Amino acid sequence: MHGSDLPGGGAAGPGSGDGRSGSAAPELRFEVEELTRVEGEGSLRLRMRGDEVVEARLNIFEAPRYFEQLVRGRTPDEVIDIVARICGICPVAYQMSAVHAFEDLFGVQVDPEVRRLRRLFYCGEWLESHALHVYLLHAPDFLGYDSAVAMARDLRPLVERGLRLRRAGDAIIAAIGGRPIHPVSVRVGGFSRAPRRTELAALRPLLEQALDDAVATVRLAATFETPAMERVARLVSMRHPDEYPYNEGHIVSSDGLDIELPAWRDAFSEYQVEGSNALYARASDGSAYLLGPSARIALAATQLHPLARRELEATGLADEIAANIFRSVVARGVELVHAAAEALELVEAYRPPDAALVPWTARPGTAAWATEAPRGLLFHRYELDERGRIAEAQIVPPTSQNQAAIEADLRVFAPSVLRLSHVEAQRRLEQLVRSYDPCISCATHFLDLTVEEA
Amino acid sequence: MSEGPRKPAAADVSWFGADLPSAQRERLAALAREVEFPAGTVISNEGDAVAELGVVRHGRVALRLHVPGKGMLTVLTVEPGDIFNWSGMVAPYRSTSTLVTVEPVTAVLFDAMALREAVAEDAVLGSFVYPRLLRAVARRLGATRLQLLDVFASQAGEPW
Amino acid sequence: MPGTAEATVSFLARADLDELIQALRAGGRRLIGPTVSDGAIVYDEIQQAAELPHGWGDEQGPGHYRLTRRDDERTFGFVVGPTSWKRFTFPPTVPLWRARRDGTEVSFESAEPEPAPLAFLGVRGCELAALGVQDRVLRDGPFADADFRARRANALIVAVECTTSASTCFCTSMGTGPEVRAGYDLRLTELDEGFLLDAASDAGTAILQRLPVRAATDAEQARASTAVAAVREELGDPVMTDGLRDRLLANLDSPGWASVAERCLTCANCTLVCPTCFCTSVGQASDLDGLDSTAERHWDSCFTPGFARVAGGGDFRARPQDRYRQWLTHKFATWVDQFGTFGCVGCGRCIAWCPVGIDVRQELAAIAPPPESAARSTGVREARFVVRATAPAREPLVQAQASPAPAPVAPAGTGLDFLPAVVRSCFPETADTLTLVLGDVDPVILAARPGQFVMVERPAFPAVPISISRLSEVHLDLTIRAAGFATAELTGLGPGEGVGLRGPLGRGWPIEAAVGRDVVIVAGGIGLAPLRPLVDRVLSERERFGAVRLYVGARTPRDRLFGLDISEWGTRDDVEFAETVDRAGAEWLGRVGVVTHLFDTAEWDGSQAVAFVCGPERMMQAAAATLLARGLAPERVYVTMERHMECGVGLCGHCQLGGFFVCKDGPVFSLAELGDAFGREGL
Amino acid sequence: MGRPTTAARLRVGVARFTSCGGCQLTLAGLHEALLAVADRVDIVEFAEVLSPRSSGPYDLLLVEGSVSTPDQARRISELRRQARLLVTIGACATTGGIQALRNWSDGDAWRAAVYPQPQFIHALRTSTPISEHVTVDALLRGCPIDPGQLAELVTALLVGRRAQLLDATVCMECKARGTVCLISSQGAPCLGPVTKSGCGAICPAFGRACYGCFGPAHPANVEALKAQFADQGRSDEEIGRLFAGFTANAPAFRANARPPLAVLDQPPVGPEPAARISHGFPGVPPLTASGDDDARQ
Repeated sequence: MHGSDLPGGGAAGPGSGDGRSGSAAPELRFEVEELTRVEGEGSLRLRMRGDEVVEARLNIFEAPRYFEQLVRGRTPDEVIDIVARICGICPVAYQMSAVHAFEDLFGVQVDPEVRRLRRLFYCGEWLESHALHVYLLHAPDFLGYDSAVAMARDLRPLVERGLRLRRAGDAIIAAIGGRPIHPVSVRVGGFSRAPRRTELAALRPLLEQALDDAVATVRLAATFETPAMERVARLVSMRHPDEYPYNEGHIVSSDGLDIELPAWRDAFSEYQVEGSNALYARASDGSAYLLGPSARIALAATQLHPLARRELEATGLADEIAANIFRSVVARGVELVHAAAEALELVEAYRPPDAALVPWTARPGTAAWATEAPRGLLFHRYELDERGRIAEAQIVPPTSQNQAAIEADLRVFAPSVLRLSHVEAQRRLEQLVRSYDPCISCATHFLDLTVEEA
Repeated sequence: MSEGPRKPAAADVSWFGADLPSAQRERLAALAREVEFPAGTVISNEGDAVAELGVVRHGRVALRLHVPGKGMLTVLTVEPGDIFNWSGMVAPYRSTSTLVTVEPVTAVLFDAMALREAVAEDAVLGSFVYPRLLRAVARRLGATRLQLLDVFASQAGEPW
Repeated sequence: MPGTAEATVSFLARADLDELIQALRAGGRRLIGPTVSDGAIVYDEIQQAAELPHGWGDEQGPGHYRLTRRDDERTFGFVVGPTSWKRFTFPPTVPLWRARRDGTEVSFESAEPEPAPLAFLGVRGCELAALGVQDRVLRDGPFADADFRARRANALIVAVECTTSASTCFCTSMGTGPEVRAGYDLRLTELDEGFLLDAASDAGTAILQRLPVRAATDAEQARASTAVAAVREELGDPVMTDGLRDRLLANLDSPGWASVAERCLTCANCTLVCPTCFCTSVGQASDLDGLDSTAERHWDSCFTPGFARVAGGGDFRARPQDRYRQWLTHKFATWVDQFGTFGCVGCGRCIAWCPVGIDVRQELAAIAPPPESAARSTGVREARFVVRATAPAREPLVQAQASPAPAPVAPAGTGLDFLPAVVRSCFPETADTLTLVLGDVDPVILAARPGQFVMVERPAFPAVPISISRLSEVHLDLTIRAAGFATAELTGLGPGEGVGLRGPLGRGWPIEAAVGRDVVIVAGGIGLAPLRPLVDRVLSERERFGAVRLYVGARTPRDRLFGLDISEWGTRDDVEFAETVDRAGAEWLGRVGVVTHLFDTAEWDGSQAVAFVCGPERMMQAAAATLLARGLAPERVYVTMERHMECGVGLCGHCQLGGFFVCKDGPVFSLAELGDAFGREGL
Repeated sequence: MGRPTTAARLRVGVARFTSCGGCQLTLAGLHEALLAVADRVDIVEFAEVLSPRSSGPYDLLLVEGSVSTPDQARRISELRRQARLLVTIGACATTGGIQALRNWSDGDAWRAAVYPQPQFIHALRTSTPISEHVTVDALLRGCPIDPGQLAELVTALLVGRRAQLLDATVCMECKARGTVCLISSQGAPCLGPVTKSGCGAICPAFGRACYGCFGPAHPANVEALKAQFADQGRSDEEIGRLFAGFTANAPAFRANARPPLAVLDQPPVGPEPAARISHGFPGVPPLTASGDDDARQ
């Protein structure tokens, strides 16, 4: 049904409208006023008549913060501090997309050790973000609890494992950036300070433990019972010839797309929908697409760390991950293994860079880049004026790109829960949404200055 | 209130009449009478016209104000040697509080109007009486300021 | 090397410097010395000579510090950086004690300092002086800081004479440099080709003997002396220290304080880079149940908002100008009164590291200008950080007493460790005040004298200073008003529950000064609590005193403390007792009015009397004025001052009042001692 | 009154307003300690972690985020009625956050600039701290808050004592840490001397100037620091942007902040915060040092 169907446009779907058209079948409504265990404020509305989905809508009512306005007139380094505040879960991703965009425009070549530090930095964020989602938000769905707190009463060691993993991620980010949330050391040209060797070496015990915990996570996630599900959206992620995608590579898709990172706008665009404070994104052909762990595994598994690939193969779920969003929890587990394993190697090989920060000069023009946030491709685009200040900005987070796919999947999945009790059906629908790890604070309050042109 | 006979010596009872020249002391004594009040006597009510200025010899006189909802509050007690109804010497000659004896009181009273006339005629007497009045009122003013600070209220808290 | 003719001076070739480094590190001793880090000379651990800042110099000015490249390879060609040695002798954070609660039982465990042996390389004259100043404050007083003492004893000092200077230096004025005269184990003076070296201790000699040195030639020594003398010449004498103390204290009301406060950020940097500043606060960390807590001492500063805050948020130094005045007058005036030396050694750190470049030398000149006539002496001056001034003569209260042992001289450890005691009973006094009767009290604490106080601690709560409100052979009473969380915890205790006590602390009432004299006791509000033991003592030894007059004031009849005692005092014919309240309902037949009215028109003659006053400071001011008017001598009117207390033994700096620490020198003072510090704003 | 806790377990809630979620996630940043806390209190409302919801009452309500929509303005008053102790956490809740920079502009113009169809967006002209809408009992500073300070606040509440939050400038922590001052040694535009302590002086330790995310210290002699920056040759425009950060809307910074797109010299001032920060339970002394009272600035 995708392609012809406007994502999120259940209301605009053919013959559906407000649902008053024809049919006598009683209307079934599922309303989740405020989605819980997702980052941010959003609601879910599903209206069905018989097996027909009249409306499937993920509304985002997180209050707007106007970040594109906030960064206007600012210097690149100020932007790095500001955009981190878009999200408390993945601030590193925002800093990374921004810093790479600027360095690309300014022609900055950072020290190779700095590049490795940035990968380590990203490993920390994946560990911290995936651990939070898998253990505190998502696992309760599969194990039959309504929260990790309730789960901890029966399965304390499990929750402790999740918290240990998060601690490991936090520790990496803090060692490099000063603190786990909104780190302070990322600057155009590198880092304001590079950690001492001993400071990173101190992370080893934590990371060795994290690796064990991550492996255990995959094996646990593989046992989770999941509803059957047919993928409707295409998969999109970054891919790099030599490494699992964090900061560099190309944008590729399950149907053969392969473009440079700055060229995101050639293949995708954003638009706004009433009742939502977020902007949706869709491919130029109007189709929905899916970002994130499942997409990365499907498109870049060959670059996974051997340990992670081994665990992935052991599950035998590689194909299902690509097809069934409920398996994203396994994908996150595999990426936890990758992040922990690569982090260990980076820490052991680390030696402080000769130049933590290389000098640069701003120049006017367009700075655009994408990196792989825990939830998927995060695209930044800035127009700089002749003073090197931001004239215009466009920030496209993964969740607003996934929103269309979420709604498309809702439409596919909804009929399968009709036979269940209303409560159970609603729980399943929420679980589906949760499987995308939507980060609504990210998704909201973004602007596309090209809308007028479009 | 039981009237005692007029005693010229009455004026000597306190600092108020002390070390006056004999002529003025005679004149003051002529205006004075010693009175005994049983406990609980209301000497004057707030707002009353004040007929007599008093000096406490023995006992205690409470100066009270009525606070609606809280009843009568004592803001000061007049102890032996101190004066009451000084407002009898200052226009509009009305009592600024209600005066109640809280125990048997012996006091020397001076006819306020007569005393005012006397000090008006006799500059020497005036030069003795007014500074003494002012001293008594100033002492009360100082005390009132200290009470205003309510120094014991915020006491002995601790910053930890 | 001036002043060391008799000492044999050796020469160490530059190439052999690492021999010295390794000799110092022998036996597992950690060597701390200058390194280049983050654009400054920072004292840090050193493994080899190569890590020293060879060829580096510095350029300093108000709010300004930059490393510079020298055109030679001098190892000590810079002056002092942002670090001072106190970081190693008096670290930013030090564990103090651990407190635990198990049921009703409480237990306390003081931290045992076990510092690793250290060697300090490159200690300058001013820095050596600073260590000496902190010795006096933290080690040589009646109460010693155990951690500091241990660290000092474990530190081997290699001093270096300055052959270069910065524009911020004024050691010559403070008499602390550029020469190094005493207090070191080894001393270096740098020449282009190497170092002159001599030892002043066995430890130093032992190391010296292990080095490939030869005797220094006269020529070499002459060149060294000339180089150091040149620095002295260059610096001159920028601060006129003669009479500085008196000039500063005479200018407490100078408009200069307000104008410097306009620039001062009250950021505390000056106090934190200062090598002698020693103010600290105690922090408590506890588990979620409050059963197990540890107390840590951490650096604080007289510039922080809470530093002088007391009772119910009252702040004795609320204005920035008060805080700057406190700091500057302490460094250059009241420090002399307290410790017989200036608190400043002229290292200039507070100038270079003040973010807005406030220069103490200029502020001193502006606020306490030297008299025009004053002749500026020049040339070598006696090292002045060793005793030069002495505390102003004041009646040695404690020695005036026949018995018992005068505080603060007390059994070792007294007042430094918490000792458990048990609540025996509780007597509500007013709505929010109650008296705890404590048993199982350590004899040392029971030996307290009237007017002394104790620090009271419950695990997980900050220790609170509480006056002793009654003493007996077996019991100790504490009367506490629930005004905060810590006091609420204490007033919430029931019989059988334990508390920790540290004390007895403070000077107490100088009862002996009243023997054979009339005694006047004036109490206001909860101020009666510390006076009750005094009354008990006076009445129990009634015949030793003349007339005894006891005046008590309270807020309202409901706020009166110690009802039983009051009715007893009122009935005694050998005591003139009077009480009053500030306001009352019609049912109250007693006196209403301020406490001073109880005695301002009384007949008695005060010329021979001794007065003891306790209450809110403003009430004590009124009482003092009245007492003086009644003929009492200021030397014989004693008041108790309230200030923020944390350590109770004069080591944390919070309770400073002019030249006193209220906890240790007070809280009892005579009006004569306090002088115009009594009731002055911002002290 | 000492111990605010009752015999029953404390009911704790976490509410979110306009923010990035980082401060409430700092609870997860307590790691294992989070479970220890959960053992002792009932976390009854925490939408981002718990599915069960509760509209109160709460013994302790942690509020993250600023008020920036009409709904939020209504909601915070309701939550205040349900909360015995309301503690705001983070720069958004205590000052309005980075999004408060819109207060210098004409908010409607911003909305129009950001969204192609502004009529879909329901937002207030300004982003304001919780304390401008309801009484706040205590606050934690920072963007984001410091996990240690959060742990101390929770511990203090459980034990029934005053939370010990250092009330000083960032310089205090910088010096304790042994960091070389960036102002004197590099002439960096560091806001540390006028910024409240609590972060541990992270930025200078990582080689960059403090950007004031913990908000103004008190007192904060901003004028004097600005004068120093000007002496270092910095333009008014640059100095104005230094203060236009994550706590720009805090009283002591507001008058000095100049966001790039500002059309107003100063944002409209809300209700005087003086009466809005109680620092404790009614009739109980401050839960945090009264030095934390922004109203003093």
